[in-house]
Amino acid sequence: MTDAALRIAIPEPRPRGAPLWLRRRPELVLTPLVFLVLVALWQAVAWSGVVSAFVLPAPSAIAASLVAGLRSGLFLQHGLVTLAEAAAGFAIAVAAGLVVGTLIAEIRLLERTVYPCLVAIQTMPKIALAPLLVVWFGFGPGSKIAVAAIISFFPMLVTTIAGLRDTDRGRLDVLLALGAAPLRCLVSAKLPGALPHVFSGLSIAAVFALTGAIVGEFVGASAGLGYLIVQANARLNIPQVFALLLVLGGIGVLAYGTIQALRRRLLFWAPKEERSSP
Amino acid sequence: MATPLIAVRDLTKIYPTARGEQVQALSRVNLDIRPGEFVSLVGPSGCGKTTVLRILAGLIRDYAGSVSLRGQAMRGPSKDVGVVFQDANLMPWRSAEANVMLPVEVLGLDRKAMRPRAKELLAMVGLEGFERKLPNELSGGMRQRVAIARALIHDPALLLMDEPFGALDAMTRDTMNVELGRIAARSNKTVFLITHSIAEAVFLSDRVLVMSSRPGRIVEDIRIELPRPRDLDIIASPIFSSTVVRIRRLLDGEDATALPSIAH
Amino acid sequence: MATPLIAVRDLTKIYPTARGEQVQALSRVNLDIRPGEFVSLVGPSGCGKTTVLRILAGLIRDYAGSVSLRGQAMRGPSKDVGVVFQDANLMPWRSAEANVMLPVEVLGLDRKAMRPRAKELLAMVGLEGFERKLPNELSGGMRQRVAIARALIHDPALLLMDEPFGALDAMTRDTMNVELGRIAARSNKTVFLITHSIAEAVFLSDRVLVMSSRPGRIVEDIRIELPRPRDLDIIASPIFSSTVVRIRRLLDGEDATALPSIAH
Amino acid sequence: APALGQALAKSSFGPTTTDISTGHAAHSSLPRALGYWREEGLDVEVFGIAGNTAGLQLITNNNIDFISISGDQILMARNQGMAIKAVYMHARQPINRIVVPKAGGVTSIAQLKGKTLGIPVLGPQPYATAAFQEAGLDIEKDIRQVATGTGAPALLALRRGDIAGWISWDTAVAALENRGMEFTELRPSFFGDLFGNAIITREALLRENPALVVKMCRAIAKSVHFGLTNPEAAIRIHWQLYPQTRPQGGDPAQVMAEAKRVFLSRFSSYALEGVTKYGESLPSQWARLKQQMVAANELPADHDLNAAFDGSFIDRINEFDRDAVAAQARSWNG
Amino acid sequence: MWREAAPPLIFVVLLLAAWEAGALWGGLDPLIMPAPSEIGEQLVLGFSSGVYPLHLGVTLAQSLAGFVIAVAMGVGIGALISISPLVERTLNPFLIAFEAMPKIALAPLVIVWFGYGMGSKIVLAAVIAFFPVLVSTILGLRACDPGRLDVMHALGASRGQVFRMVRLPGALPFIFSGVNVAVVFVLLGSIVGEFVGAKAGLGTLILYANENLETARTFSILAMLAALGLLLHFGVAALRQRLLFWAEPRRGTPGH
Ligand SMILES: Nc1ncnc2c1ncn2[C@@H]1O[C@H](COP(=O)(O)OP(=O)(O)OP(=O)(O)O)[C@@H](O)[C@H]1O
Ligand SMILES: Nc1ncnc2c1ncn2[C@@H]1O[C@H](COP(=O)(O)OP(=O)(O)OP(=O)(O)O)[C@@H](O)[C@H]1O
Ligand SMILES: [Mg+2]
Ligand SMILES: [Mg+2]
Repeated sequence: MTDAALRIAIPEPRPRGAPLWLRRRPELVLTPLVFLVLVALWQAVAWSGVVSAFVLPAPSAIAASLVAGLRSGLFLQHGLVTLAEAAAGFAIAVAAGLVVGTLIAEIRLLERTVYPCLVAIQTMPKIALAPLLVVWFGFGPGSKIAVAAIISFFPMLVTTIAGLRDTDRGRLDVLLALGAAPLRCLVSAKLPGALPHVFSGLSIAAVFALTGAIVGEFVGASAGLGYLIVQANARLNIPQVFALLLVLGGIGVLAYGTIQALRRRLLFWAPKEERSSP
Repeated sequence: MATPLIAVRDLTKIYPTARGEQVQALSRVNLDIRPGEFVSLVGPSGCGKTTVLRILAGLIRDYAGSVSLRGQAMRGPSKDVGVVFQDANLMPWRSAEANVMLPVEVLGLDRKAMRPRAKELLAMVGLEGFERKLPNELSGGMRQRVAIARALIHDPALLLMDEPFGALDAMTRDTMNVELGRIAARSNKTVFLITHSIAEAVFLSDRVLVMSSRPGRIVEDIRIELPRPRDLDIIASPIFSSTVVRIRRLLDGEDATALPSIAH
Repeated sequence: MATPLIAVRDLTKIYPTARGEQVQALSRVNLDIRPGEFVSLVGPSGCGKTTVLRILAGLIRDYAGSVSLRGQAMRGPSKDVGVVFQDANLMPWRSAEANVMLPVEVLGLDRKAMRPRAKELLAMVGLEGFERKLPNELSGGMRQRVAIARALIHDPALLLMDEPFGALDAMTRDTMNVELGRIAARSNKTVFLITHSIAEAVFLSDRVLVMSSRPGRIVEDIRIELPRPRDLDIIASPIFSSTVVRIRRLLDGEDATALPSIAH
Repeated sequence: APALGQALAKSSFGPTTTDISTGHAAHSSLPRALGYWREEGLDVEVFGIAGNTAGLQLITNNNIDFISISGDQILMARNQGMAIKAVYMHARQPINRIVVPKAGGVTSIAQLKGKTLGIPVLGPQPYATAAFQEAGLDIEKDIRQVATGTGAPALLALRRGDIAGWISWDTAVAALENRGMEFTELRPSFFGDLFGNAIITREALLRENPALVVKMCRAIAKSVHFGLTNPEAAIRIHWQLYPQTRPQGGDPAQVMAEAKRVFLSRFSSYALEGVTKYGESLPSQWARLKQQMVAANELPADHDLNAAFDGSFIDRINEFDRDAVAAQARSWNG
Repeated sequence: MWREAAPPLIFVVLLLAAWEAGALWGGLDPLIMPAPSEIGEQLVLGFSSGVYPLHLGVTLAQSLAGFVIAVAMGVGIGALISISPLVERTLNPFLIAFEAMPKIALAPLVIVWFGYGMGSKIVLAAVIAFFPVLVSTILGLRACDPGRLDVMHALGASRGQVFRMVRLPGALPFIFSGVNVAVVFVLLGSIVGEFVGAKAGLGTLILYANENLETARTFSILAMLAALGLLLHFGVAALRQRLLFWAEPRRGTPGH
């Protein structure tokens, strides 16, 4: 047998040389790399002059604006306002989505009556609704929380219903055979079983709550990243608009990441992919 | 004679299928089970055994005919019943012990007081040391044993078991059989056992019901006249083997000769 | 003697658990299977049988020791293998027939040509008329039989079976045993069978491997000297029963006396 | 007029609002329906764009040729380095309004100290800032601003007393008056010195195709003249081209009366007062605007005003027969 | 059929009756909540004048196109991401960051790139609606039953085959919840796009009606939007019924 054949027969299990942390979490390098490539592309577009700098500012200008905003503490101060609004809206949406979703999934009559109504109501454009919400919830954070909650409620609702529908019959049988009350079935079998679905709702809602808070701020606010965006936009400070969008994107990634971390903790029992995929 | 604990009259069950057809699973099934009795149900795969058990457990409610529990028309599951399903049906998010404790929680019993019992039951089914493992960290047979322990934890008067020992090796199965016989006798439980092992049925039961397939009917009700308490030595007795052969013949159909069999 | 089809050397497998512990499932397992051989593996529940099978099927790759298939280091699943898992693992969205046809589609075989074979196999496992039913419209035993048919459809040279007949009644099981023996002999298949029935193992196998538990080790490799072809009458032969008793004793442990057993 | 069959030159115009109401007829429906653009050899597409910034972005990126936009935004854009220029002064008066409900009894801006005022959307309010400053108030500190949107939510906020007054624009105020709201308008003394908005284009376009500027704006000037002569005809024409802007149902006479109020709230600021030519602007108006913006720190003191406006097209824009247009307007029955 | 449709119909009729009563005698402010009869009248007027059908058509076309793109992209990118955890970890942050940015702020950019017509609205609608599909696809593909995967892996199935035959069908219950969310957000997206600037569509109608303080008309347009939403919703539900016949809870079992 030749050397080459031997080498084929006994393949290297893993590339050697790379440090362990890199092999474990290659994204720590890859993500910044992709980011740099994107920025380079962007900068190239900016230099080429295909798109006006007032529409798409150069990354360098955005970076400068970002650094200035972060240094002065302006972004942090307003970012916390937005974050608080989004978090409150998210919390309300999660609670309401779980409760209403459960009611709809459990009671067929509601599924056929209330659910379509909720779908219909959801189609109302939030921006059109926002001024009305201001009238109802006041000019303070209330209206922004309301927009955030309304936007993120729907993903929670839909995924809760889907999760409860996806209940494993066998597990439910165990409880039913014990004469368990509906609430007990819900708590001990259906809801834990629905968690994988609910987590997709949570992930979507976390990001949507953020956009909701911003939309609420667009309509009227005296603080928050949405307020800063409107101000910067009106003053034609487009680099700052993009810097703020980046900050928002960062918060979004953090929020999503938090939900995923929670998911890994709570779904420890879910079958691990790695186990069976060779 | 005491009133039957379970009385089934003319039970007929038809399943609708996704393609809009109908499958008749049971046709005019009649059976009585008296309190304290140990009754086994044997029959070919797909004949409707699980369907009968699910109806007795109160999990299927759209059937024709009547089912009564303790003289009253069956209106759903009862708390004093332990069920072992054909699949283990464990909650994957609960450890072995927490799975066994599930009925305790559902029935609102004293958790603290019951925890030692859960440990005992797990030890009885040979799972000492595996209390804190999750279901997907257990082997198939281990999962089934957890399910058996779960059915026993609340000491139900009626046990419904659907092939509880199907995934167990010969030795464990023997141990479990003896254990089950002992538990049933000691606490005077009523047991309804579905099994594929004729020997197991004969060894454990007061009566063995033989079911035919498509549609499922009970074709014979055989009283096992072996003395109690029974131990494994009884297998050597002529009554034991003749009963096994008789049931085997019933299952093979009228025209079949009594073939030797690998599986009893 | 031909080179072994499968050669396992010092196979050791440790599972990590959710709680950060480690479970040693296998410890220095050695085994050889020659082409055309029928080898059974028996052992107590939880001893590591399924783990061995999953490694042979190429589904687990983080183990210590070496596994080679046809003289080459195992590098993952091979197309010429049919596996019956401990659970039926059917696709709930496919009808029984479509489930059986799955390997045909995966391996890119001629669907039209294979469809009659799928029907035949379903008939062989006693599921004529159930071709278009969905898995959740079948009984437990029926599902398992679909899984057996699925493992056979592409006529693999190597069959790995994990308690394929666990959910089957005695009669169906006998039929399936005889059928499996016939298929293996006719097409000279190599079969690796995990079973809980010692009688079944002895009846079908050229060799029976006996495994001990925690950690799993192969404690005995028993050649079955019964003539081939075998039919059910062989059960009456003294070699058959003595072999069964011998394995049984091995499993019960050194200190155990040969107890009578309900389950073989 | 171009010969028949001659291809029309494509161009585009963007009112910086998505609500192209009858008040915007002069640069949307009228020049098109009356064929004024076509007579100039133009095929003009009209885009409603949400907001001044979006309009400026699209114009600098060559997506649109002309937009109408407020004076302060022009100066701010120039200051940011945008190569745009005003070519035609459209609204000769500020289109902004500071209004309070008549019933409230407020008659001067100074009385608004400490009150909550509504604005349609967030953003800088140069006109209001200056007006409050004149009254000795700091708009940031001495009053509270809340965004109410336009239309029903604003009316509701006024009715419920959530806001003591409203800072908005002419057509939006007229719409509330149509719903029975009676306002007192509070004007600063410099109201007459300012202007509302102008039509701008890119400097490059100005260089390469000055004729287009004349053609585009002449049609608009004719439309203004038409509309001022016969508002009802102009409104009907607008409704024909933009049927969605016509209120549905109601008494036709009342609907027309209400539409006229909205129409005139804007068109009256197009009227020739103090000047003789459409589009003409007075340097004092620009200077006054700059002064105000410098005071508000929106503009550096050395900002070059002359670069913002090019009045060289005004004469040619006004080369049309006003009487003929007026006659056409008076005799219009569509 | 009738038995299925009756409860929702009765419910809606009761709801409208209560609303009408509230408007008549309950002192509902017509500026906030006009009576259903007035809204109905506006619908009739809008349809008879031909204004509504045109704009309804535009929004419907935009939304349908956006919906198809959103679902295709969501499932497509989700699939790509699920193939390798590396792709997911590398790509996901960008997708999430992008999704967290308010699309209105990006609107001028979208108009620059996709034009002033339906194109930009379709893009905005698709971009907003795609995220729920993406997330649910990723999590659905990940929640795959390991036993079923074993069957495929043991046959040496290719990634594509595993995806097509096991992962995707298994993920359908998840994907459908993403699609159900997308139904609503695609409408919101095209309306947002129209708010930013458009010649036609229900969003532009809302702006006019709102500015004119024609609240009943605003509600009549919202009603059309809701009808579109329900149309899509029930369309998706019907599709779900067809594709997920195997996952529907069997009848004849208690617990409901
Ligand atoms: N949900 C269902 N829908 C349609 N048909 C069903 C359903 N459940 C069971 N059946 C059919 O009813 C018959 C009896 O099924 P059952 O599960 O009771 O059999 P069983 O005797 O328990 O079989 P096994 O020994 O294989 O478990 C079978 O033919 C099966 O196909
Ligand atoms: N994924 C896993 N994680 C952790 N431990 C595991 C896992 N799978 C199996 N084990 C452990 O490995 C041991 C062997 O399991 P295996 O499934 O191979 O047993 P088995 O011989 O097939 O048993 P049975 O006859 O009951 O199916 C058991 O103790 C089990 O708890
Ligand atoms: Mg069964
Ligand atoms: Mg196993």
